[in-house]
Amino acid sequence: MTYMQKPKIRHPRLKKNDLGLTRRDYEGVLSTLCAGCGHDSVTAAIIEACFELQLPAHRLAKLSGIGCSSKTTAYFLSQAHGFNSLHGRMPAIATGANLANRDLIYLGVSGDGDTASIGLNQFCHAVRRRLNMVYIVENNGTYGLTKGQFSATNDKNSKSKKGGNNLFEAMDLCALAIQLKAGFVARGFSGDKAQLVPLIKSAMRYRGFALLDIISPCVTFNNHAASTKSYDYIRDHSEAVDKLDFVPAQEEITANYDEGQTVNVTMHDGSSMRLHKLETDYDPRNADEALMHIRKRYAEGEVVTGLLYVDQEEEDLHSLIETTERPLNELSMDELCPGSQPLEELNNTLR
Amino acid sequence: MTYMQKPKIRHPRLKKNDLGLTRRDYEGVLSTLCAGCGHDSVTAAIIEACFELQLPAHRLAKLSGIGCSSKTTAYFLSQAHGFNSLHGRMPAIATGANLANRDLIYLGVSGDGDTASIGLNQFCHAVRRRLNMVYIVENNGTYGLTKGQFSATNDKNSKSKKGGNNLFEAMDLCALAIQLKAGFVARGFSGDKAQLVPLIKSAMRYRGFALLDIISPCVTFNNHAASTKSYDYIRDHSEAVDKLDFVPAQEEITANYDEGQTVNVTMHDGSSMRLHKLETDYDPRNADEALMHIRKRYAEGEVVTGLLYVDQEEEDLHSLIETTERPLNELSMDELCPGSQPLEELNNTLR
Amino acid sequence: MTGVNDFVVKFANVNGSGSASANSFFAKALFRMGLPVSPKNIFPSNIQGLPTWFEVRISEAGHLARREGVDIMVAMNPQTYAQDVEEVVSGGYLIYDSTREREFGRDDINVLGIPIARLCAFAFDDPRHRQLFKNIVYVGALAGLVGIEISVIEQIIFEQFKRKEHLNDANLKALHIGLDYSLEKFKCPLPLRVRQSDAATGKIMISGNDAAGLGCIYAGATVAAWYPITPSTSLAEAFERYLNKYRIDECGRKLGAVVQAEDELAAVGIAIGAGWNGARAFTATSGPGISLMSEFIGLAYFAEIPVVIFNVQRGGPSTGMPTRTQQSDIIACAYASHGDTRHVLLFPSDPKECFEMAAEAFDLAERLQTPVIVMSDLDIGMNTWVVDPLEWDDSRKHDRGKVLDAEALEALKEKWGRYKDSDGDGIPYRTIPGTHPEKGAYFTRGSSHTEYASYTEDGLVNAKNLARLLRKFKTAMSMVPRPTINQRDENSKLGIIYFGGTDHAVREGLDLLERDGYRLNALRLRAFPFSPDVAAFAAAHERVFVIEQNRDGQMRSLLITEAGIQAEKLIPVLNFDGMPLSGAFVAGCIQSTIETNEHVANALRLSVRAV
Amino acid sequence: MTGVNDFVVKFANVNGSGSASANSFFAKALFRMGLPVSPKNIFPSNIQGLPTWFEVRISEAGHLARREGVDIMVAMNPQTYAQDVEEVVSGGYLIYDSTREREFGRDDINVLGIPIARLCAFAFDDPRHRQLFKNIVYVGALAGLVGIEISVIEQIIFEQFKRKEHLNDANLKALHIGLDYSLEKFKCPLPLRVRQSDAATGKIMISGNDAAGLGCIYAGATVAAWYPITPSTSLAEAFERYLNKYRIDECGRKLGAVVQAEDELAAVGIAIGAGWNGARAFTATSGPGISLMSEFIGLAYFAEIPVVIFNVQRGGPSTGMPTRTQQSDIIACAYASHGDTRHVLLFPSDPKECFEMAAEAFDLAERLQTPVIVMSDLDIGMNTWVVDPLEWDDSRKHDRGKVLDAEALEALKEKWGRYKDSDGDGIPYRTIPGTHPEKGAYFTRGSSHTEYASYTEDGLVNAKNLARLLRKFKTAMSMVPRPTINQRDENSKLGIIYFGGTDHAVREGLDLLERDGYRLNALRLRAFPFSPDVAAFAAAHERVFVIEQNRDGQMRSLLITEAGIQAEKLIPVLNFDGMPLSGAFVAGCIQSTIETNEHVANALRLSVRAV
Ligand SMILES: Cc1ncc(C[n+]2csc(CCOP(=O)(O)OP(=O)(O)O)c2C)c(N)n1
Ligand SMILES: Cc1ncc(C[n+]2csc(CCOP(=O)(O)OP(=O)(O)O)c2C)c(N)n1
Ligand code: SF4
Ligand code: SF4
Ligand SMILES: [Mg+2]
Ligand SMILES: [Mg+2]
Repeated sequence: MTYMQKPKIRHPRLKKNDLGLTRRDYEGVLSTLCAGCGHDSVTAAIIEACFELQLPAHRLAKLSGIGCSSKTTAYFLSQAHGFNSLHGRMPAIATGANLANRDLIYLGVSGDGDTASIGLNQFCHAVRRRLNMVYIVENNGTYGLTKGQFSATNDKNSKSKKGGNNLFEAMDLCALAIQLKAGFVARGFSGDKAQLVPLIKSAMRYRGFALLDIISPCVTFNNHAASTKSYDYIRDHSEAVDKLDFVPAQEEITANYDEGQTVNVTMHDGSSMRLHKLETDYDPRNADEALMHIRKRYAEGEVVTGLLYVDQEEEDLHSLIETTERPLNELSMDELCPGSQPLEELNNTLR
Repeated sequence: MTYMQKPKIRHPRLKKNDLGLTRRDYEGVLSTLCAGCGHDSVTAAIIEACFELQLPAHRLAKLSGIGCSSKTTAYFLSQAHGFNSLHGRMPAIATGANLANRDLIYLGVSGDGDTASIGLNQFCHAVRRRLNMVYIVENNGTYGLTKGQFSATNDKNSKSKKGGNNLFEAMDLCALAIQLKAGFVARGFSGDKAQLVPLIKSAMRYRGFALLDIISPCVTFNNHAASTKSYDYIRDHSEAVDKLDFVPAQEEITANYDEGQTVNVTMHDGSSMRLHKLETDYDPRNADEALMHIRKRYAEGEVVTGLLYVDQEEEDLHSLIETTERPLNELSMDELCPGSQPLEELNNTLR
Repeated sequence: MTGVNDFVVKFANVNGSGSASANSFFAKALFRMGLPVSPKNIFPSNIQGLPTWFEVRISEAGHLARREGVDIMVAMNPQTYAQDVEEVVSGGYLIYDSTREREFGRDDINVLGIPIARLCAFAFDDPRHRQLFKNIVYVGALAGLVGIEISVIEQIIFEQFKRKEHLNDANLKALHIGLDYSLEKFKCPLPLRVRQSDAATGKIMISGNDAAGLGCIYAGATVAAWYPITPSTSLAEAFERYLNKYRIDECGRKLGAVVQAEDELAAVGIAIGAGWNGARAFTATSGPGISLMSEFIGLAYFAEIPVVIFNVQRGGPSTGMPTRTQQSDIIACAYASHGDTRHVLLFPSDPKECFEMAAEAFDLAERLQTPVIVMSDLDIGMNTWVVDPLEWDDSRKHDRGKVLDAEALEALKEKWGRYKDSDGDGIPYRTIPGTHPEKGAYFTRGSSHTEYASYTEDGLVNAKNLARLLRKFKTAMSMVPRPTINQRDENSKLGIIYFGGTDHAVREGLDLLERDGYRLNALRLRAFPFSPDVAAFAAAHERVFVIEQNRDGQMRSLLITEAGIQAEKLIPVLNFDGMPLSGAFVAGCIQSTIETNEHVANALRLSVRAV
Repeated sequence: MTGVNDFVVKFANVNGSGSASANSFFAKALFRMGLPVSPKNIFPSNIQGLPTWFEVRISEAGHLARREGVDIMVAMNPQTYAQDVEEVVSGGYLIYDSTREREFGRDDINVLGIPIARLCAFAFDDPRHRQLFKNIVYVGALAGLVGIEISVIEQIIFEQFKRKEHLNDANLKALHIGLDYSLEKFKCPLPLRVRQSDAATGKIMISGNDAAGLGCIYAGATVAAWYPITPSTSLAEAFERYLNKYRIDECGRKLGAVVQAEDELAAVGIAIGAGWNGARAFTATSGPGISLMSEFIGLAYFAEIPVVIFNVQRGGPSTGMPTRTQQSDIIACAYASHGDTRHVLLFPSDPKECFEMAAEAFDLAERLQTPVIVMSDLDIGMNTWVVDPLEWDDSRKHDRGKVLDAEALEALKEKWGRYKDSDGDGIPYRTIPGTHPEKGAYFTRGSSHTEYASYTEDGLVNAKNLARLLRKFKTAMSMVPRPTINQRDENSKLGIIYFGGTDHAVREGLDLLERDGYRLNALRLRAFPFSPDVAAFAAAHERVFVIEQNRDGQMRSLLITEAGIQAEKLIPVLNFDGMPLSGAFVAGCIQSTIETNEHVANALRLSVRAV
């Protein structure tokens, strides 16, 4: 079956931005994710951010790998070209696309499986090359699309829907990115739009590699926290029917809390995680401190959210390798092909 | 042509260890590396360490990827099985080998290209799985075997033999490994055997993932430091002949210095790097401090050597996934195959 | 449309709604009544909210292939009403949730409305229950309509929920709501109905992945490394499940290791590392994974390391159709990796053969010291099939191949060479790390090497080694499972070559053709390299149809180049829409070719004359 | 052994000793004297201290293939004396460093001892100079022995060192030490000598990788992503060099980007990302890289993204022989990736064609919107060849294929579909991101899709799209470079099909065969898919030899399955020892087949009768 385009009925009352576009204009095809999936909330935040930024949608390119998260690039900005590439390989596609045309905005959406497992190498090297892009990880600690295996960002000792126990330490992508000298590193929570939208906007304005690690609960295979509470409706049922084939529609999990606060967020399966929002006076310009902050809070069982680190020296791959200011894909063949005369001269040097 | 086995003449005066073996017994085939290559010094240190540890050579398996560094596994411990696998893929081979037989010692030798580029993903995940192995990176900041391209551990702004300038930040494998929760993390210098041999011995005794990042200068394409000194004999000559085909025999670079000291080590091309040896009272049990120590010294242009971090909880993959204490490759088929009776029963449950 | 014990029921649902379990209860109940059934799950590549179908063919005659045309459609998904209604054969039945009544615009079918949502709303309070038990309600209704003994379903539900009484009760309640409604409102049973049979007596129901995972347990595999990918995931998961069931030592520790790797490159690398170190090891994957594994497969070929790879094929190329079936990785697997390589492939046709070939694969991999790829597919792997019970002969010896242990090394007279062909069969002797303090150590590598495993850049030495590998591949010909031949008519000059999960479709196709007066012989390939039987079969026929589920006739290409069969002789019959094959498709293609292709017609005439 | 302007000199050295430069001075000097030369560098896979050879064939007749047997051996490596001495033809010469005199045990050759080390020790103080200039000393001596005008070498040295006078002087000094010694001690010139010629006048000397890198510049490629691997590295490096030379804008910034990727998966991914975004982009790699790239190649095939891949082939399988040549990735490239895929391949035969085909490849990739793989090899890529000067027609238009720009999008009447076959050639229209605010955006993916690029799980829609891709591949047949045909005898029923760097060897082989009375026609493949000319050529001959440098006759397999040529007709002539092919090998294999194979003999008889 073919996915449907959302009906484009323009409500005259819908608010327009300076480009004359409404939020609707920033939408994409209908989401096919599970009702209540955190990824849909992220999609909404991206739409909001683009609307507020007054972005001409076609000047943005949407890139992704494979996974539930990677599907979401189809669910926003229909007027932007999208590339749903291969599992774990979005960074390479983004690098090539960016080299071809430095003038577009590159927004990559990935999952934790896509980034922290099969795609870890490309992720790390995109960071290192200071690729000018926004890299969003919709981090649910699981392989949603392949039905709930643990990912490398999953917390040690949490339980999967099938009852297995995660034996390995979680990989913290923000800490990793800071260690690898990413330019902009932030963490958000899908249910906290108040924090998320501004983060996405800043990331889009940043020149260089901007990582947004967004905790985005999976309603179906959610297993974020180590909670092993005894009453667990969904798990009970799904075991019961012996196939993980009943996914009741869930509400999106939201969290609104202030800077400097810590909240307990309850997941769909009844487990919980503790989010800590950075203090207002936190200074994100110091990488050492950012790293330590993440590590210390983590040791206390908390996940820090907010803009963790920003390198104010906004270098990007193009400035490093000194490509021309103009998009390479707009150079004419006449400019690119030296022509017969230099070839004659070259022939002479080869004699 | 076929590599030659070193002649096994037993000097009666050679010192023997308790197994009755001399250092010679821990050697391998003749090295085919460039004279003076740091990797050969590491080989010598491995031989020394195994000799001192009184290791029955056949109880060790030597694993490597592809590169000059990866070749070295042929140059020590002829009586041990060796596996020179694919570029960047040694960790997978090591994981499989280790799963098959938990009782051998697994010594992996890799290069910085092999580990920090093509092999980064496998490296990170081997760390995360706490694979019980010694992972040596013979780190020369370059792709030796393919003639001198920059590797990801190369310092920003250093120059290659062909004159190019490295534009990207160096990746610090020790910091990365600590961030990923490696069990044992140390840095050494090929020319400092006094420090290196004990580090190798401790790493071999450690149960869990032990990283040894060893600075190992490449005499041919060495470009460790950002030095751009004007007189540079080799570079001058090689440019001169327009092919990088003259590799004069060099002396191994050595450095002997005390704990807590910083030395300037001069490379073959006249450039230099600053090594700082950890203080005697440094406590390697704190990951946060180890990370900060590396980062702070790095900011000052120094590379710290020594045992940076050790997690005293020696968990390894086998203990995590709860495999039997016996090597899997020694279990008899009788033990492994349930036989016809249980199959009958299973058939019944499938009716 | 047919009658008693012979019809097709299809369920149209939304995924994530709990329908898969309910539908499988239905299929299982029919099976328990002694009927061969072939459930096919046609699911989307997402988790919740998209259309999904479940087709069950009931065939007392044992035809387990898909049959096109639906006799009873349970249309639970308004999104797909239009296409679902269209599929119902004339005279067939459409069951739908008439809580909201509607017209379907077909007079030639019987529409049976059941107000399922309303019934559930009355019966259950919890909104989730109201949702979930809709599935059970229609199963109950169906039971009444087609005449399933309700106790059979009750028993199945009981077995499922025995540890959860409240669920058991709720399920039974829903079941009876449906049953009662249908008995009351409709004339039950319909002409399309079931009767107790013994056609499936003694058989079992199992999926190919489950059987293959179990086969690995029986083969003594101890190391599994994998990366999740549909449709292979459940194979690795089955292995792990059976490992936990059958292989726990006194201390509660496992006699085996399963690692979810970071990607497919690592997964196959781990299996190769373990194979090198003397464990039986495998990985399971699907198309994209095969592409990623190809560098490592080349290494295992050249360094001669046993490893078993399950390729549960899905629709290609690229990400393709991850939830549809194809047989389109034949070339990619036969020649995986750059350079001159050739790999041993096995082609199971059903779950039972998955079990057997899984076990066989490890013997072959160790005897031949090379990768063996088991070419399953989504249809075999993920669907549940009715097959004969699995068997294991306790006297069977696992053949570990030519491995020298410490004793054998001591006893050796001549100088041992890891890559030396001492026996003339191209297969050398290997040793396992740690075996002997002084003997048998060697250096494994993917670069060119001498007989003694030393590095060499001598092109002739290397060429000699490559030639030996060819010799070894030739040896493989006589070791791999031989094809099965279905000789229907000695005089027939028309044949069929096929392989894998199309077995039932081809057999049914042969029957249909025979009914129409065409008798063809058929050969089912079970392995590559091809046994000489294959060329002989081709030689005995004038024209041979090659049936495969891919676009490019990949197996036909292999038959031409590797079995030396003339291209003109081999007529491609290709299907690549991702659905399991039907007998009618096979028969239809062949019949129309017979009627339009003069060479085929000639061959037919020859056969007739011979009679 | 032959005489004037026709002989083979071979240098046996240790790598890292500076010999490669000196040896290339020698070859270059001969070339400057107007002689076609074919230097072949036979080097080990390490950096320093292992045996390395440099072979130079001088052939005024223009035979640039390798010729077996060495006329003059410059044996500088005691490690390999034994095998080096053996290679010298009877009556040939052996030059060695007689500082330490020794016997070589052959009376049938002339041993010329030159105390090179001693001469250097006298002349130079710096121990490194003593080492380095040994190479120049023997070049000087050779100049005297074979009669090279010394001023020619002096000039070459001068050009090399013009910026470094002290080196120039030292080199000249060494050169004359060697020259003087030989003139004084030996009867110069030898019977094997050179004379000024005009056989190579106007030609150039260049390696295939250099030419291909330059070709990419001329093709307007702007993005190159690569990962170092022998023997492809120098291609990417050449592109970067020429980029810095020809493409710097007013601000000193580059009109192009080169990225050394983290691995081959990333390298090809970057090229694909750039190709999708409207830049001409490529990667260069070798065997192992192709294996790693195969998943991405499948994506580019299915999502229809132009990308150019240079595969500079080396000895496989696996790591194989990284510094030896083969043509053994044909199957791996033609069908790279899982599922039904087929890729366009180009087969350059020499550096000039590398330049031309590099340029052509980008046009093809964009016209066909698919990966195009240029199948070079180590011999073509890394050795320096004497070829005609490179040409560029300034009136040539780069063909960007079917790209809709903003205007075209505005002008569109019907609904545009990214994967719609509006023209019947299977090639759809594409758009580049950022082109138009409202039109032309689409969603690229590797999963199954409709004509309008929406995701679909409808198997028939997908099958239709796959069938269109086949149509597109058929279109490719008429777009790719046609084969060249060397029709030597209209009546001959024997033919040869070959491709790539064996061109000179085959042509020399044909000459040798003709000398012995056998006249064969030859067809050089230049691309896959095969143009209909190929099948026609096969049809016109009874037996066709397929010459290739691999073990498995990979091209022959393709010819059988893809060009529909009967297998019996195609006789494999295989060479896979890693060395460039010689004409004698070609002629020898064919002649012995003619003499032993009755079918071939029959074909020959047919040809003769026809005359
Ligand atoms: C090469 C390859 N291997 C495996 C897969 C199967 N696969 C699809 S999505 C996925 C994991 C997705 O997990 P994540 O990135 O965390 O996304 P989520 O679904 O959780 O949002 C996998 C393993 C694939 N498509 N390609
Ligand atoms: C898949 C693959 N890509 C590329 C290569 C070529 N290659 C061989 S060694 C090497 C780099 C080695 O660098 P490093 O690991 O740092 O080792 P070193 O030689 O410096 O010790 C590369 C790129 C290869 N063998 N395989
Ligand atoms: S499975 Fe999880 S991640 Fe995927 S769509 Fe459903 S809720 Fe979201
Ligand atoms: S090239 Fe460098 S790394 Fe390689 S052997 Fe020589 S000195 Fe060592
Ligand atoms: Mg996830
Ligand atoms: Mg290195």
